[in-house]
Amino acid sequence: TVADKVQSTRIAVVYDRPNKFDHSFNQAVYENGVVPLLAQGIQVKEFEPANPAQTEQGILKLARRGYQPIIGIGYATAPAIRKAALRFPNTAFMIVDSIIELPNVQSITFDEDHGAYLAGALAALMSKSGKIGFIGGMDIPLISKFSCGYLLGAQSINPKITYLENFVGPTLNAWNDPTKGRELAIYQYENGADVIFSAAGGTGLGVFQTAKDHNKFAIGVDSNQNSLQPGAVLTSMVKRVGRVVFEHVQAFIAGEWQAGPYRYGLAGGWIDLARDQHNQVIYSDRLHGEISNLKAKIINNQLPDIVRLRQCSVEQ
Amino acid sequence: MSKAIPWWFNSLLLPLANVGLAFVACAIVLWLMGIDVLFATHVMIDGALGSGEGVGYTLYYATNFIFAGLAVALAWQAGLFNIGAEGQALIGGLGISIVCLYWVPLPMILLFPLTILVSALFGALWAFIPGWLNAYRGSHIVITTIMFNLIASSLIVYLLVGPLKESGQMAAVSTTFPQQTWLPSIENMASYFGVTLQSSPLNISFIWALLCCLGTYFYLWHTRVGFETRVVGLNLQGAKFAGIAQRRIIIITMLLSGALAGFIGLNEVQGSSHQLQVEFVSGYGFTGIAIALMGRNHPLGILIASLLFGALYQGGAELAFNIDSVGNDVIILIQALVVLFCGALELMLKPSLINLFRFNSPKTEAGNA
Amino acid sequence: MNDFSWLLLFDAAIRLATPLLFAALAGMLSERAGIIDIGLEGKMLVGAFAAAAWTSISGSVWEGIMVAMFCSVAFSLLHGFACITHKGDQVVSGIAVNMLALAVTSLLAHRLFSQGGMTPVLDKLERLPEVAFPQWIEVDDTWLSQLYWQLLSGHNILVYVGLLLVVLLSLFFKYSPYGNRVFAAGENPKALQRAGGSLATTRYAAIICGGAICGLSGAFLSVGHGAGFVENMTVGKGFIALAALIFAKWRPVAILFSCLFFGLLEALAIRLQGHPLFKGDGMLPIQLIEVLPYVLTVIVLAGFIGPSLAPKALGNRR
Amino acid sequence: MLAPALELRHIDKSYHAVEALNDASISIAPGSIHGVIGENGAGKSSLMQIAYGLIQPDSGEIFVDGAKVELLSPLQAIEHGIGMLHQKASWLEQLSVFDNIMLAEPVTGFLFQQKEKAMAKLELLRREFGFEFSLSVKMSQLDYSQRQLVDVLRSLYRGVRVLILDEPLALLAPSQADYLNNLLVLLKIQGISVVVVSHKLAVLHQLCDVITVIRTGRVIGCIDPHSVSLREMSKQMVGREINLPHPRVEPSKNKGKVLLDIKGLRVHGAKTGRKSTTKLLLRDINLSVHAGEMIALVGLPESGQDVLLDVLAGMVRFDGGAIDFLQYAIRPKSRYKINKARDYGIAYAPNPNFNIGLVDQLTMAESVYLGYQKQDFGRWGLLSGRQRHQTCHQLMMEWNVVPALPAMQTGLFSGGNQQKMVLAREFSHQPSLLLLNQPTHGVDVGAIETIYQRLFELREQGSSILFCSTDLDEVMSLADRICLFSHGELTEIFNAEDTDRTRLALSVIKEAHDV
Ligand SMILES: Nc1ncnc2c1ncn2[C@@H]1O[C@H](COP(=O)(O)OP(=O)(O)OP(=O)(O)O)[C@@H](O)[C@H]1O
Ligand SMILES: Nc1ncnc2c1ncn2[C@@H]1O[C@H](COP(=O)(O)OP(=O)(O)OP(=O)(O)O)[C@@H](O)[C@H]1O
Ligand SMILES: [Mg+2]
Ligand SMILES: [Mg+2]
Repeated sequence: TVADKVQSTRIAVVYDRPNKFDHSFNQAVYENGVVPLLAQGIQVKEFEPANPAQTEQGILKLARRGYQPIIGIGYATAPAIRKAALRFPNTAFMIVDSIIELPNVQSITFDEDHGAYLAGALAALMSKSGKIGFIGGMDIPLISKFSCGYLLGAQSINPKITYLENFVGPTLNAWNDPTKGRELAIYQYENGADVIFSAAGGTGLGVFQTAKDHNKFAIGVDSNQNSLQPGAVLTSMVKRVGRVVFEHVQAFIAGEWQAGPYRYGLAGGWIDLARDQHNQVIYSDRLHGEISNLKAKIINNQLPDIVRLRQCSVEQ
Repeated sequence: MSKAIPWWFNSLLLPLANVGLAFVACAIVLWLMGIDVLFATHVMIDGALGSGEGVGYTLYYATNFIFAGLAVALAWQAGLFNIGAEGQALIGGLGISIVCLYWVPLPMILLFPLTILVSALFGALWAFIPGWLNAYRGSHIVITTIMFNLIASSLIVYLLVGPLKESGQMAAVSTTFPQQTWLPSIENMASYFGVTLQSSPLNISFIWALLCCLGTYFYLWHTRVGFETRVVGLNLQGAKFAGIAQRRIIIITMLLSGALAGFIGLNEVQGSSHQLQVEFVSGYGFTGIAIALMGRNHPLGILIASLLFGALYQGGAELAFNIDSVGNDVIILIQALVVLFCGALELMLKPSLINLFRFNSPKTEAGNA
Repeated sequence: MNDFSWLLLFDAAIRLATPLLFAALAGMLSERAGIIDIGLEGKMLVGAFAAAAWTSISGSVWEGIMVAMFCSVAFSLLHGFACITHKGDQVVSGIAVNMLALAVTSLLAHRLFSQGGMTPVLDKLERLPEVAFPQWIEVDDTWLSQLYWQLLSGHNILVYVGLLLVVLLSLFFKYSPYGNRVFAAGENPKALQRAGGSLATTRYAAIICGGAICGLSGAFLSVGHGAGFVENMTVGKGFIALAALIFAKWRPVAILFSCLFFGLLEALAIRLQGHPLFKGDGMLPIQLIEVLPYVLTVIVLAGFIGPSLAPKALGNRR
Repeated sequence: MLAPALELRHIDKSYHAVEALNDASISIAPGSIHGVIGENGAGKSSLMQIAYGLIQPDSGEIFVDGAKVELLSPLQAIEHGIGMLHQKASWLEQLSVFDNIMLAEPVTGFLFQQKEKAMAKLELLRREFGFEFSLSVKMSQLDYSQRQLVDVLRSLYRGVRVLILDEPLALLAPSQADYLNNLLVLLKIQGISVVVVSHKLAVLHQLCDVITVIRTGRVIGCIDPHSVSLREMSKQMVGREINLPHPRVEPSKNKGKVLLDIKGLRVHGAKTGRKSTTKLLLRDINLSVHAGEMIALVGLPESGQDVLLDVLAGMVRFDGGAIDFLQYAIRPKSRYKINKARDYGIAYAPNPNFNIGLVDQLTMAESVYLGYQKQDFGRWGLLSGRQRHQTCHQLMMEWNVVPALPAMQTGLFSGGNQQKMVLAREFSHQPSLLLLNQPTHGVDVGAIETIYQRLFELREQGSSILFCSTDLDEVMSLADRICLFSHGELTEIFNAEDTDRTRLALSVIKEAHDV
C-alpha cells in the first residue's frame, strides 16, 4: 500500500555548498522539499559535504546503504552523482541544475533565463533612470544564463536601457561576501542604476541592505528573499526547487519515476517572481499585470525575441 | 635524585599526551552540544580506521597533507613563509589537466612520470616568480604568495569558463579526462595482485608522497644544497660567512616547494576527480602550514601529522554523515582543537609531565629570550 | 564608465580600506612585539559575529562594539597563552585561532539565531552611525565643497576612529616609553629582559590592544558598513590586511596608505568591470580585472617598495 | 662584620646533558672588587646569570645584604640593587642612548616630566663617571665599549649596589685599561661592589681584592691576589702550570717568498642616507706578507684593521688598489667573494663578538662544515651523518672542546668553546693564509696556550697569519711584524724585536690623539 511505500522509502538529499540554510537555493530545497516529505513520514537523510571528495564518498555510501532516490542539489554534486550512478545502476538518482545522461538519473533543470527575463522586464519597468544593474557571484555559465535573460527582458521594455554588470570574484567566497556585494551595489546605485538583480547567494544580503539604504530596489534569487529587507527587495526570482523535489519523490513513491531530463519553467509557476505581503506595495498590481502578460507570452511562445531568449541557455 | 629525560619522553609521551588532551577537549565540546560522546568517538575512529574504505580515505586525505606540508616545510627551512601552496597546487593541477586532456595516447608507465614532471613544473613556475622577486627585489614572500593564490584562482576560473570548459555544464569544471589517463587506484592495483580492497580514491600518488617525504629528508639533511638551505633559513650572517649564494638558494627552494605543492594535483585531479575543478585544493595549502609546523618541519613529523589529519578529516566526515546534529562547523572545531593542543600548546603539558615522572628538568629560563 | 568620478572612487577606497586598516594596525601591534599574527582573519570574524549577535540581541550597537572587542581580545589571549606563556609556535597558534573562530562563530550563529549561520539583518538604528561634518562649507558644486561633503564627511564613525588610531599609534611608537618597549620586544627581546623589562607582559599588552582593534575591524564589517553577520564573511580580508601590514613595513602611517592602496585597487577593479573594453564577446575576460589588484600589488611591491625588514625577533618563541 | 652584599649558596644548575654548576657558592663583600675566573665552560656566566635572575638555579639560595631573596627575573635582581653587563650583550641600535637606558623603567607621572627628571639625573651621573657619549645620540653610533658603558650607566641610574661585569673584554682592552681602573675606583668610593668575570688574569690580579676560582661547575677556592702570584692563580684555575704572560712564540727564522702583496688598497664606507660623502674605511694600504710570517694588526677600535681582514676574506668589496695572493690577481672588479678566498686557501675566523662564524641552531657537527660545504660534501653534494659526526668529534678531542658532543646545538656551547671550534675548523683546512680577528676573545688561558702552539705549527708549515687583536700581550707573544692602524691608514710597521709592549701601547694611544 501507499502507506507502506512511504514507510519504506528512504531518500537522501545532498546539499550544495555553503549549507542548507543559505537563504537561497539549498534552503528552498529544505523548506519546500525536505520538510513536507518529513511531515509525510518519509525518512530523509540529509548530507552537507565539506569538499568534493566528501561529496563523492557520501553519495557512494548513501547508495550502498540503499537510499533511493539520491538527490544531488546543485551542479557541484554532478560529478559525484555521475560516478555513483555508474557504479549503482539499480539505484535512482536525481540531479538538480545539471544534466547527466544515464539511465538511472533524472536531470532537473530550470529555465532560469525565463525568470530572469521577467525580472529584467520588471526592473526596466521600475527603473526611472533607464539604468539597471546585475551582480553575479562568479563568472560561470549558470550565472551567464541569468544575466543573459535579465538583459533581454529589460531590453524588451526599454531597448535603450543601460546595463551595469559586476561579478563578485573568482573563488567560492564570491557566494558569501556581503561586504563586497554592498560595495558593488553602491557602485551601481551611485552610477544611476535603480534596480539591481543579485544572483550571488549570500552576497545578496549586502546588495539588499544597500538598496534599503539608498532607497533603491534589488531583486532576490532562488528563494523568496523578499523578507530580508522589506520595501527594498522588489521581488525574488524564485525557483521552486523544493516543490520539484517533493513532486518527484511523490512520483517515485507512486512508482512513476522515470529517468531522463526534466525541464521546468514559467508554466506551472516553477519559476516565478515572488509576490507577498513584503513587496505587494512596490510590486504593484499594475506591474504584476504587465509581468503576467509577458509570462503568458513566453509560455505560449509568443514572444518576439523568443529566439534570442532560447539562445541564452543554448549558448552556455 | 631525579633522572635525565629519556628520548621517548619528547618524541612519544608528550605528543600522545597532547593528542589525548585534544580529544578530551573535543569530548567536552561534543558533550556540551548534547552529542553522545562515546558513540561519536566510535563513529570517528571506526570511520577513519575501522574499514578498508575508511583507511583508504584517511590515506587519500593524508596524501594531500603530505605534499602541502612538505612544500611549506621546505620553504620554511630556508626562512621563507610560503603561503602559496594553495595557488601552486591549483596551477600544478592545471598542468596535469592539460596533459590529460590533450596528450592521451601514452601508457600509464610513461604518463605518470610525465604528469609528475608537468605538475612539478607548473607548481614550480608559480612559486618561481615570488621566489625570484624575493631574491632579487626583496619582495616579501608572504604578500606575493597570497597574491599569487588569488591570481591562480582567477586564471583557473578563466580557463574553466573559457578554453577548458565542458559544454553543457553549468559549473566551472573541465571535461572529464579520458579513462586511460586516470591514475591507478590502490584498489585496482591490489586487485591486479589478487587482493580485494574496498573502494576509495586512494591512488598511486600516495606512494609518490611517501617517496617525496624520503627525498625531502635526504635533500635537507644529507646534501650540500639542503645544508645551505637550512643555513640560509637560520642565519643570514652565517650564510654570508659560509659563502652561500643566498639568492640561488631562495630560488631553488621556492621551485622545489612549488613543485611539491603542485603534486596535490596528482592526487586530486588525476587520481580522484579526473577533471579540473575550481576549488579542488579547498584549503589543503593552508592546512599544510599547520601540518608542516606541527611536524616540526621534518618529513617524518609531517608524515605523522598528515596521517593524524587524514584520519581527522575522514573520521570527521563520518561523524557529520552519521550524526545529524554534527555539521561541518563541529568538524572544523575538532580540527581546530587538535591544531591548538597538538601544535600551539604542544609544550603546555611538559612541565607537569616532567614533574609527574620526577625527571630532572632545567627550570624555566626566564632570561633566555 | 561615463559616470566615472574620482570622488566616488576614493570614497569607495576608504570604505574598503577601513576593515583592512583596523586589522593591519592590530597586526602591527602584535608583530611589533614579536608575535606573528596569522590569526587576524579569525579575530575579525569573531569581532564581526560578536558585534552583530550582541547588537541584535540587546539592540544597542555600542554594547555590540564593546562585546566585539572583548571577544576578539579573548581570542588574542588564547593566542598569547599558547605562544607567550607556553612558547608554542606562533603560526600554528594563529591557524588554530582562525579555525576556531570560523567554527565557533558559525556554530553559535546557527544555534542562537537558526537562520543558517546568519544573524538577523540589522536595521539602520542598530548600526553604527555615519558622521556628518558641521556645515562649515556650503553644499554646492565647487570642488572644495564636493571634497568636504563627498570625501571627508559622511563616513561611518569607525572610519574616523581608524584615522585617529593611526595618529595615536604613530605617536605611541615615536614618543612613548611603552612604544619603545613594544619595539624592543619584537626587535631584541634579550635586551629588553636584561634591562629589567618583562617580555611576557609587554607582549601580552600588545596583543590585547591588538585584539581590541581587530574586534573593531570585524565590527565594521557586520554593524558598521554591513548589516549583519554571515558565516565566514571576512573571506580572507585578514590575510590581505597582513599583506598590507608587510607592505607598509610595520609602520602606522604607511599602513594607512597601504590599506588605502588596496582599497583603491579593489574599488578600481569594481569600476573597470563596467568598462566597455571588458564587455561583450571577444573582449578581455572579466578575470583579468579581478586579478588586476593582485598583479598591481606585486608590481608595486617589486618595483617601489624594496625589501621589507620584519621585526628581528618576529616569530621567536622565547 | 658586615653581611655580604650578595651571596649565592650551594647553587646547582644543570642543562639536559651538562652539569653547569655543582654546589657553587660565592660571597661578595660590600665595596669590594671581586674577580671570577675559570676555564671555558666552567660555569662562570651561568653563576652570574643566576645572580641576575636571568636563569633560575635547580637548587640553592641567594642572599642580598644577608636577607634571603628569590630572583625570578632581572627586574627583581635590579630591585635588589644588582646590575649586570653581559659580554655578548646587544642593544636596540635604532634607539637613542637615553631610550636604551629607560627601556624598562616604570612610568611614573607625566611623560615629559619624567623624561626631564631622568635626563637631569643621567646627565649628572654621566659627568660624575666621565662617560663621553651624549644621551641623545643613537646607540648605533657608539663603539662597543661605549655601549657597554651605557649598560653601566643604566645600572647606576637604578641605584646599583652590586655590579657584575661578565667579560667586559672591550673595557679590558689595554687602551681602555686606565679608564676601567678609574671607573672601578669611583664605584668603590660609592660603596658599590663589583664582580668581574674574565680570562685576563693579569688584569684581574692587579685590580681585584679577592678572586673566586671555578672549575667544571665547582668553586674550588678564593684567592687573595696580594698574596698569591699570577702563575699560582692560573695553576689553580687550569690545574696545570701556565706561563703568564704567555711566552713569546719563537720568531720565524726563514722568511719565505712574498705570499700576499697589497698595493694602494682603498675601501669606501657604505653610503649612509642621502649624504654622498662617504668616509674612506681604508686608504692607500701597502703591505707585503711573506710565507711563514705572522703579522698583527693593531689600533684603536674601528681604525681599519678589521676592514682589511674582511677585504682579504672576501666579505667586503674594495674600491681601489690591488691584491696579489700567490698566483691570483685580485682586483676591485674581479668578483672576489669568500668562497673564492677559500678556494685560494685563505681561511678566516671572524670576531667572536659578532657571532657569525657559527650558526647557533645547527648542531656542532654541522657547524664544522660552515663555509667548507663545497669542499667537504662529496661530488654529488652528499655527506653521511656519521662521517660528519666523526670528523667533528675528532676536532673536539684535539681542541679540548667540552662537552665533546657533536650532536649538541652550537649555541649551547659556552662562548670560549665556540671560539675554539671556529679555530679548529679553520685550522683543519690547512690554509696558506689565515686571517684571525680577536682569536682568543673569551678563551681561557689554558686554551690560549694550545692555540698559540697550533699557530706556531701552522706557520712552520709555511702559512702566513694575519690577525687583529686588542690584547697587546697577545700581539707581543705572537707577531713577527706589527702594523699600526689609525683612521683607516696603515701608519707604521714595527718589527716585533725592535719594540716592547709599553712602546706599542703608547703608539696606539698616541695615534688616536694625534689626528
Ligand atoms: N642552555 C644551555 N643548554 C645546555 N648547556 C648549556 C646551556 N647554557 C650553558 N650550558 C653549558 O653549561 C656550561 C657552563 O657554561 P657557562 O657559559 O656558564 O661557562 P663559562 O664559564 O661562562 O665559560 P666561558 O668562559 O666560555 O664563557 C657549558 O658547558 C655550557 O655548554
Ligand atoms: N637561548 C639560549 N639557550 C640555551 N643556552 C644559551 C642560550 N643563550 C645562551 N646560552 C648559553 O648560556 C651561556 C651564556 O650565554 P651568554 O649569551 O650570556 O654569553 P656570555 O656568558 O655572556 O658569554 P661567554 O659564554 O662567552 O662567556 C652560554 O654558554 C650559552 O651557550
Ligand atoms: Mg662566560
Ligand atoms: Mg658563557
